[in-house]
Amino acid sequence: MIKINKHIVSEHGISEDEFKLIKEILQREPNLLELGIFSVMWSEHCSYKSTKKWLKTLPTSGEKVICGPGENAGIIDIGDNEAIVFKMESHNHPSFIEPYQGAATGVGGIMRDVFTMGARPIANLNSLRFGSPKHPKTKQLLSGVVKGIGDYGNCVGVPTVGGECNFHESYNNNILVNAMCIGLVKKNKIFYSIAKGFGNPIIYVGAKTGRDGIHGATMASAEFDDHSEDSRPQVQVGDPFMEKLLLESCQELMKDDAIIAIQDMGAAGLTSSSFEMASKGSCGVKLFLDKVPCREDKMTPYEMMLSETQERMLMVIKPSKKKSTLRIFKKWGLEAAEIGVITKTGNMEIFFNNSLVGKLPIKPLADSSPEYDRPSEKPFIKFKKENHKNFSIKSALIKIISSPNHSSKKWIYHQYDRSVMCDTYFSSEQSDSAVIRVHNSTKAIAVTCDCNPIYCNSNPKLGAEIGVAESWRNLIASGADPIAITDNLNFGNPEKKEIMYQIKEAIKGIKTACEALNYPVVSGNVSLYNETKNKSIFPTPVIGGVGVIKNISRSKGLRMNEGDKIFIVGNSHGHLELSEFNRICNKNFGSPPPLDLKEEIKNGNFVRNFIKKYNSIVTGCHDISEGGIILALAELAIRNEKGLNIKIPSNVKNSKNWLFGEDQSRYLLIVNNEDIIKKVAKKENIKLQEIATVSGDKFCIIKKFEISVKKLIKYNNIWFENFIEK
Amino acid sequence: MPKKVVSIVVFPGSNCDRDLDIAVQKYMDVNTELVWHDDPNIKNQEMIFIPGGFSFGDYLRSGALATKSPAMKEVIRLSKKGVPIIGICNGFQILTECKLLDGALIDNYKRLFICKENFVKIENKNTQFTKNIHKNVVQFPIAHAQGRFYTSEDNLKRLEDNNQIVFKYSSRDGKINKSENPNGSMNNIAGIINKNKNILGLMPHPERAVNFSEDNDGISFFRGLQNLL
Amino acid sequence: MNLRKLLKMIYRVYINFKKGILDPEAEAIKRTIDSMGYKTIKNISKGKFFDIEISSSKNTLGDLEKISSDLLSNPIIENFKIIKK
Amino acid sequence: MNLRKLLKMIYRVYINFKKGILDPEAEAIKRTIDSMGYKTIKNISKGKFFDIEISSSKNTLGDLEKISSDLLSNPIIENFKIIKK
Ligand SMILES: Nc1ncnc2c1ncn2[C@@H]1O[C@H](COP(=O)(O)OP(=O)(O)O)[C@@H](O)[C@H]1O
Ligand SMILES: [Mg+2]
Repeated sequence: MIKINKHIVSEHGISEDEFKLIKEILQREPNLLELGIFSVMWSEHCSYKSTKKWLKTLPTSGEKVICGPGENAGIIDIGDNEAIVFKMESHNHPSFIEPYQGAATGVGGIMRDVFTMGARPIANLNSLRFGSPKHPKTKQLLSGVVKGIGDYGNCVGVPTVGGECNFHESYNNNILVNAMCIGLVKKNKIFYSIAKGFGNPIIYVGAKTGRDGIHGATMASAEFDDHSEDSRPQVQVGDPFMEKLLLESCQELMKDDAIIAIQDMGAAGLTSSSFEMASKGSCGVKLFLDKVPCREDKMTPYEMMLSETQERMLMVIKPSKKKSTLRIFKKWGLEAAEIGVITKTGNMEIFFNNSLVGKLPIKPLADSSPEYDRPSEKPFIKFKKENHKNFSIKSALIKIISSPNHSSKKWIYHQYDRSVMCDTYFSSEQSDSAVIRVHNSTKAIAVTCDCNPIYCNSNPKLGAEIGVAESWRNLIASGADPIAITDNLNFGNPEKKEIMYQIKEAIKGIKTACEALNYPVVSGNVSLYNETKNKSIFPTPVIGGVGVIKNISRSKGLRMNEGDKIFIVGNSHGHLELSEFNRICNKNFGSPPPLDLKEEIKNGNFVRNFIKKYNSIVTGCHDISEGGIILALAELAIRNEKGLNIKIPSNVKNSKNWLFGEDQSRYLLIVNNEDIIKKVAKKENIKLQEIATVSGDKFCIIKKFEISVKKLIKYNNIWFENFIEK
Repeated sequence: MPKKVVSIVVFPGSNCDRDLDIAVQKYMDVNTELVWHDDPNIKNQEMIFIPGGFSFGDYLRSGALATKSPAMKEVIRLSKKGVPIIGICNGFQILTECKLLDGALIDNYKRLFICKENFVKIENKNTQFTKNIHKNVVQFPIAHAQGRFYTSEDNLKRLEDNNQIVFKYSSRDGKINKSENPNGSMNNIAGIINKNKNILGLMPHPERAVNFSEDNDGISFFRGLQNLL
Repeated sequence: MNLRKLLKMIYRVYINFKKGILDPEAEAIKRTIDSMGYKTIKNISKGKFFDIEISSSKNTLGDLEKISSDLLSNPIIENFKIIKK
Repeated sequence: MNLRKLLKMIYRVYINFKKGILDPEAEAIKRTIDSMGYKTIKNISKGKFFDIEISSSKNTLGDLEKISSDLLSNPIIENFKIIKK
């Protein structure tokens, strides 16, 4: 038996204080197995010890919320006995080490979180951040991650309908791969992870357990050091075929009322799934590890409890349904085993070779998991002095649309099956949010992922507020009523005061915006320690928003027809600080544009109601965000392969500021009747400006310049082609 | 009169079976029977579909492992009796792996999965599967990683001489050139038929082109199959 | 050494593309190698192999032949070769 | 035989999964072989190889090592082995 010493304790990422607490809980020294279990349960990844205190402040309830944070995923009500289950999760560290498998298993993990609750996944999204395109690793990471996401979702047969992909040097050694999944479930067929019923069997199903990712959960919470690239890390290989079998067999099993509780084995595998189920149901568990299906010889209890082999599920079922359950798994060719039983002791008792090898009290372990109020301090942001450049309007536009961040992402989304399941109405290149029909109905769901880390770096609170508002706006532009969000908080090391400041401020920002917009947080994920050699990523709180469209025929995309008029809804002040325009000019300082949430609501409700009431007048809608008015217009021209005659209003003093400014709360509405919109806007006291007419095949700013749309398209496609092919 | 019944063979990794089922029922005005891959009997032998997806994960080669399923053995037997059989995407791959159709479908030229809308020219309108489609060029999405049709030069010539090439990737107005070839297929081939003209395989997905608008081309594809029954 | 071990044998089945089939992967690798500046690499081709552990029977090789031609390789595009390890 | 031909050599680089790494493909193939009724096949594992034609230089092996570890294989999940053909 290995003697637990200081070294082993610290190897497990457990502090001295935490170790003391462990001894108090157990009233003795833990053995290695028990220590391992504590270490994963109390890791940042599983316990949220640095953020719990702040996450609790988020608004999580609302009229439409069926299940908020705390379960595998959040659930909202969309009427007609139907509900939407969704969550976002990060797989940042694994994807940096092995981009293909890391990203693939990230998609697999989030889909399991969703279908565990009884839902059928109907759409996947992803939010990706890579380092500078000049960084030697970027190309390979990009290719691997995109292929990994595509291959996994494509094989399972869930459409990958959208997301975002950006490049910035702060992610050079810490890329971000955040995957989001949306599922559809009948309201009376939702499954939870609350274990119940003494004597009920615990069933294991799915892939056999190997030595994959042991310490994966602790790895994800420890800062990278110089060696981690060569020291053989534990990467998991994903098996999307196995996932498909699990999905279909669970769906079949859920038709019956066999399942009492169900939970996927994600981070910290068997340990966290069994602990969470038992802790939620306030019961105890006996596990018989000899029964666990293993892929390899001589696996120890420590390895079995900590393995992160993918594509496994744990469930508590009714004893009377054991036979039929096993029959269903057999039909799908899956390995299933009864590995334990629910008890009333409140303890987790682990048996191996007929002896008790570990015994832990479940509630105390879960309840006394550490919660820190780490010190924070506003960072001082230094700006390098750089040579500013200047551009004409035309050359700035070309520069922006052919830059990595604003180039066409065709190369990416062509690798994603967007049309499987036949319910994708708009994938995210066709509309501000992806629109997915609720199968067999006229309803639809709109989904989007958003974050602007440049804004968040300068002002994390305002940046996060803008992220929430932008996702709200994207949903409205697609014709949806925004309902709720999931979030994925990606930050550096919380033990540093400046990072803790960013985290707290970003959460405050999310809280402020969500409260104002009546847009609760129903699920989420936190990824910390995204830093290498002391250099942290920009704060990146990604927001995944979900909205509902009552009638799919009223959803809007980036569409326009010859002769249509385009109007700007909202005030344009010409805020250029931190804008795309300033960034290409090498001006990287300043503050994000101010956000007035009252105005956000007012403009948003105007657009929302106008689309609903005057559906046939509105050809399309687009929000104005990065790159300002001009980029929003150029995107419309490129998307539709149609020309625009753009007239800058006569009272505009500085047309560069006006065209490229990134003021918030604005939309472009494309309409085929100008009188009605003018009348309604006037009545509702909404700022409305006519900006363009759809005409011909040139993108023309009157009295400034013109360029053929064909050329714009070429500029828009060129970067990815060159980057990948070379 | 009771509706006729069409069979759809389902593998554990099929994922276009539901979409196909819906399209077939709705536009062919028939009932369907989903045949599980390990069922050696196919009761309804009027017509058989092999759907798209990733049968058995598409491990080894797409469609290869599926050829050993009991249901496929039955499909092979029935094919000899002239039963009309259509394989879409993975279904096409399975049919070539079973040698019911010529050639092989290998990695796309750029070695990437590709999903996009595509135009497809109907090269042979004299087949029982295509004679009722009014248009010459249809729009069907594609979604595959192994869709590059390959066969020997001799075989290719035979296919052409026998009019066995049914679909080719084309431009909107039916031009067939390299720039419209999404995956590097020989001669832009998107779908072929066997010599006896009862087995059709195609990579594009007509069952995904039936939604949201009444003039989507998948609808006329499936409507056109009605007369086969 | 026990008897069971003796009876087990490992065969390796090599599979590669037939001549004349374009292998874009090998080509892409070749281009990358060129761009990395290795001047001595003249040509590169790709294949796969399976190591198959078989408990000997009368028809070991016959079975292997059949599995290789029937399942592991597709004769339209690939060749195979079985070698005892 | 001419001189140029003499100077060319072919090396084969074998690549396979490290021990303990899940190989879902090999498992799926094994299941199919089982279902086909071959009882003698006990185990199957998979790998790939590259045949590399190289015009000899001082550092042939060094170059090959580097290409194999940097490009052909993924050292996180795979091993490689170079053998002269
Ligand atoms: N940033 C956040 N905002 C809201 N809820 C969160 C956040 N992070 C985590 N949660 C919630 O905490 C719970 C545990 O999440 P997580 O550990 O990611 O689950 P999993 O076990 O699937 O990995 C989930 O219910 C999740 O929705
Ligand atoms: Mg979970």
